[in-house]
Amino acid sequence: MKKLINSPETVLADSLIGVAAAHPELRVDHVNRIIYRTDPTRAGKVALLSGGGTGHEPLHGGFVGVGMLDAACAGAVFTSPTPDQMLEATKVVDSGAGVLHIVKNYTGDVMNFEMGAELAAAETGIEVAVVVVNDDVAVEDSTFTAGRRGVGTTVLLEKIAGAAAEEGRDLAAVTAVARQVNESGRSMGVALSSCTVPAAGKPTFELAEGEMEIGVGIHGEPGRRRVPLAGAAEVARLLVEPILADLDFTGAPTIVMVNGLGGTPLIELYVMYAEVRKILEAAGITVARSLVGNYITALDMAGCSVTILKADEDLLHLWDAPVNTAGLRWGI
Amino acid sequence: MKKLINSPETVLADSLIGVAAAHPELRVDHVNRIIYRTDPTRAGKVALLSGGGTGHEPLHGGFVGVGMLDAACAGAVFTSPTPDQMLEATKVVDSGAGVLHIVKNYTGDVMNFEMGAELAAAETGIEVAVVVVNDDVAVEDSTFTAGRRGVGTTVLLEKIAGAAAEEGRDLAAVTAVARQVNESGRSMGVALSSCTVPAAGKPTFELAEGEMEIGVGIHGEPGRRRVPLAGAAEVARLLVEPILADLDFTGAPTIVMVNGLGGTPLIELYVMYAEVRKILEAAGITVARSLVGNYITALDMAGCSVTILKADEDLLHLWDAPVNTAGLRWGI
Amino acid sequence: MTNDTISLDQLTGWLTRFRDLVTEQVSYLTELDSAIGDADHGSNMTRGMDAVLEKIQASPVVAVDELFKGVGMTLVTSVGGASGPLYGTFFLRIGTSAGPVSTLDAPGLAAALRAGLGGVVARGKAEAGDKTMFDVLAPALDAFDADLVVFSDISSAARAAYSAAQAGRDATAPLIARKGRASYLGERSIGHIDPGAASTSLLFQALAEILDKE
Amino acid sequence: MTNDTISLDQLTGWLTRFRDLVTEQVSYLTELDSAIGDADHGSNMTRGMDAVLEKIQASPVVAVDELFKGVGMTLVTSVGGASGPLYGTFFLRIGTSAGPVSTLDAPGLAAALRAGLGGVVARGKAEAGDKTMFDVLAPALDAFDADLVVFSDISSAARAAYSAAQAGRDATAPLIARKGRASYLGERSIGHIDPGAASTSLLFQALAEILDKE
Ligand SMILES: Nc1ncnc2c1ncn2[C@@H]1O[C@H](COP(=O)(O)OP(=O)(O)O)[C@@H](O)[C@H]1O
Ligand SMILES: Nc1ncnc2c1ncn2[C@@H]1O[C@H](COP(=O)(O)OP(=O)(O)O)[C@@H](O)[C@H]1O
Ligand SMILES: [Mg+2]
Ligand SMILES: [Mg+2]
Ligand SMILES: [Mg+2]
Ligand SMILES: [Mg+2]
Repeated sequence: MKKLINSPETVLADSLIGVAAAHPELRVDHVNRIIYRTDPTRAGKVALLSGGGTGHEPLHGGFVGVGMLDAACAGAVFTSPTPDQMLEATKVVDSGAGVLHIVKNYTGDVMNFEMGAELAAAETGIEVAVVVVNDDVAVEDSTFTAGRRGVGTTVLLEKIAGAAAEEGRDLAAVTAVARQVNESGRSMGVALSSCTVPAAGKPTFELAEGEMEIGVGIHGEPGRRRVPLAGAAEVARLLVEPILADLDFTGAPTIVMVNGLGGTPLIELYVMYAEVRKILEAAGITVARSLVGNYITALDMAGCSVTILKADEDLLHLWDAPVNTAGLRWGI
Repeated sequence: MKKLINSPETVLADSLIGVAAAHPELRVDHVNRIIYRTDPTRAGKVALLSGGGTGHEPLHGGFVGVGMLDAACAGAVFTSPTPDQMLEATKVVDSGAGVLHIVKNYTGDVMNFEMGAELAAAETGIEVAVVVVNDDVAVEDSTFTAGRRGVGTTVLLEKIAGAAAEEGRDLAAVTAVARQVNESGRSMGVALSSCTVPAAGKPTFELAEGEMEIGVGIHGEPGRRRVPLAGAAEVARLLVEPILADLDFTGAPTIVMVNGLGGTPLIELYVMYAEVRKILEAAGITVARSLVGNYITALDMAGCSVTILKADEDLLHLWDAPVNTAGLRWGI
Repeated sequence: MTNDTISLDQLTGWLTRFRDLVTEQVSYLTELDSAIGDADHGSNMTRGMDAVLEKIQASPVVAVDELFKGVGMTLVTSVGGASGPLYGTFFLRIGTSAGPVSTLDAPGLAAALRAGLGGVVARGKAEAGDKTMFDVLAPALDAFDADLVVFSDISSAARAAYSAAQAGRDATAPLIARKGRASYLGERSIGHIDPGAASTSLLFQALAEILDKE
Repeated sequence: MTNDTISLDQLTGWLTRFRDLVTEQVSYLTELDSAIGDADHGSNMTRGMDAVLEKIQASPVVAVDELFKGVGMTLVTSVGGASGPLYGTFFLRIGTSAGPVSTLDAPGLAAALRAGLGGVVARGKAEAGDKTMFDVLAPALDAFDADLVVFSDISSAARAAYSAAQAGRDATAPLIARKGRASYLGERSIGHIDPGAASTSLLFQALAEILDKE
């Protein structure tokens, strides 16, 4: 394993020291491993809290700031944070207007956030709402499974719900916007390599030279199927077609993200974006906004994911609103 | 070789299609492979032109926009662009106030920009100034070599000189600021893996599991020496000490960048940043501004570089000025 | 020799032995999780059990409920992931069921373990055959109870539970996962032992070993 | 049979043969550039020579200067990197030196090649022993001139140049690079043949082969 770390045990603590040093506009609670905005939540503003395992950076810590999250709880690598972290963060960020928990749909994340909310309900009068993101079309959605994973749409949701909160919408309205984004967003990913969890010390799975995994998530887990490596045009087709089969994106403006999983150079993401756009154009889908880069990653995994969000005037307006975070910034 | 491309021959053209599709605020000349701001250079504003081989994204195309570059010429992967590209871009971006060429110090880049400037002089009356960036302390600076490479300082220089131009400073003043940045900035890099040039199809060099290359540049070229892999604290020492030995950074505010070379996750860059800060603190060096992320890369190379710039009030002021590009954006 | 009760010391010994076993098997657990999960089950369990042992050593307890509530809370607050809430709730419910006693008799232990299982089900909604730790916990407790009826020996019951646990663990291999991360794999989860099932089997190994010592 | 001149057709054949040789050797050239550079010399040379051949086929020329100016400009505008301006200037100067003729005699070719070398030096400032294409070009031209004095045969001179080119190429291996990208490696550049030296040696191989055909 080759990593720029001191040890697998200290990687999270060390990186939080780096985050605190690099970003004076953030405040890091090193004991509870929570990243906050330095300024407390404005009175009356709904607070947004998210969190998850480490290894997906910039998600979530990189999205704390004006126009997006109020705090992010960091778990161990690929392991959701714990309920006490969510409780502590909920107490700190609440300004009286309530807190929205943004949870990616993994059993661990869901249970830990659930327990955190239970503790908050027992200990405080804080109003907590929850949105569970489950946008990954690679996973069959069935009542007999843990359901779809939360992947790329999480980024768009945190941006858009963050803008709604910043505008002064109340908890019910912010939650409704968040749910709308989740219901209107779909993602699909591909890996050209696995990734190496520091504590595991070797890649989670092995991919031969001529192979790729279609339908991977963001934890280096194996995907739905292994297929021969193909050119960018064909890979784009394999990612976009299942998305379009799952939801009708015609007749509305869309927001499209081509997201790198960590080990893929930007130039390849732009090549993929070009191919995605060709397919969408042929399908008569209007792309109103684009995002190309590393936003929700899986450590050093090579590959990418495509997310398409069916938007409307309100979502576009919220998307365009100013945002000022380490990972996403415009208009401010 | 595993890459999300259609073919090594089309990677540059395809990625430019993606850039154009993703960024309506940019205009791409696909024939000459030049990325421009969509709006022409404001009358009286000095224009900034840079360019280089592809594979260092977001550099340079990702730094075209308000407060930074006016245009970037893209070469083949790791190959400088050609003089006709520089001539064309120079003609397009000049608004009458002259054009600053920002050139990284590689024989190819220097010669091609030189020929571009010669052509511009022969064909037009446009005033062209040149700054050659050579900040890599890994390379011995001697009159018997091609001199030091231009690496991380290029990013800071493009930002700062871009702000000076945006402020309305004239060509001499913008050039002076650019030279000041180059003279005050130093970088050093380390690789944990090589990278794969698409046309070559395999990694430029091989690194064994327990090894790293100290003193690499941004072209996947071998570095100064190969040493056993070490922890982040020790790697930071190996990068920062040669920089501090080369220039006295005490008594001035510094801007510090920890830059990923493409294949290294953000979390590791923050771990490295934490270690770099500890060393600088111990050395009595004041860090005024920080930048952590992938800004000047070497395709999928795993590793990072550290850049330290000795600033002053003026440089900090220019650093803080609004910038709005795909790769760097704040205040606007 | 037959045993009727398990003491606070033995219960602490159980947890210590479990810590040692997950530490010994850390790579194996992570390997299993690499195949159908995200390669962190080994480090999750060792991080949690190290924290548990640290806590036990730092603040000695006098009652069984105190012990297991502390263990449960420590796991909940130090592990995260799926296993943190599940193992955490398991031990919390054991504590609540056991009450402020200093030893548990065999039926008391059986009841406590079953309460723990109830907690796991309340949290995770797993059913038999979902390919989770449930598929070890449930048959192990059934075997414990059945053995107890026949032999009235807590050690013998624990050995029976461990046997059933191993069988339950191995029987997860052919299943299609329907809960947790492995469910994303659908049919590709077939042929792999569930990592949580494997760690839960170690829990019964630890119990059997500690009770056999006497 | 001795030859005195080289025709426009033969010069075109030279370029065609050079294109074929760099295409055949593309991996070898890139391999050399991987060791002490950035792994693009093979693709730089093939991209450039493919563009040259395309241009030649698209717009036939009637004079040697026209041919080589076109070749030089095509290389300058299609290659980039260090080799683009260097090979580009080399051919541009050959064109200027040759003038609007349709054949070159042996001294004319020698003078043109030497003008090309002058262009390379003007652009890149390389000196003997810097471990660049200069270390092939210079001895090859010296050998060409020397052979010509003795045998007055352009084919023989080209063969001599090619021999010297190969020797010059191999002699770059023990050198420490002082120009171009390889100079960043310092002592680590020792033991590797310079990629530009290798491609330049192919240029003389092409010339020798094309003149031998007659
Ligand atoms: N809903 C559930 N009910 C019971 N056990 C579960 C459930 N979901 C997951 N598990 C157990 O948790 C184990 C995974 O734990 P771990 O790897 O530590 O967490 P994560 O899956 O969050 O990475 C699985 O092997 C399975 O036994
Ligand atoms: N200053 C110079 N003078 C002469 N030849 C040079 C000089 N610098 C580099 N070269 C030649 O150029 C070759 C490298 O070409 P190439 O790999 O195509 O470009 P780059 O180095 O820009 O990647 C070297 O092997 C060397 O022969
Ligand atoms: Mg996990
Ligand atoms: Mg090159
Ligand atoms: Mg796991
Ligand atoms: Mg090269």
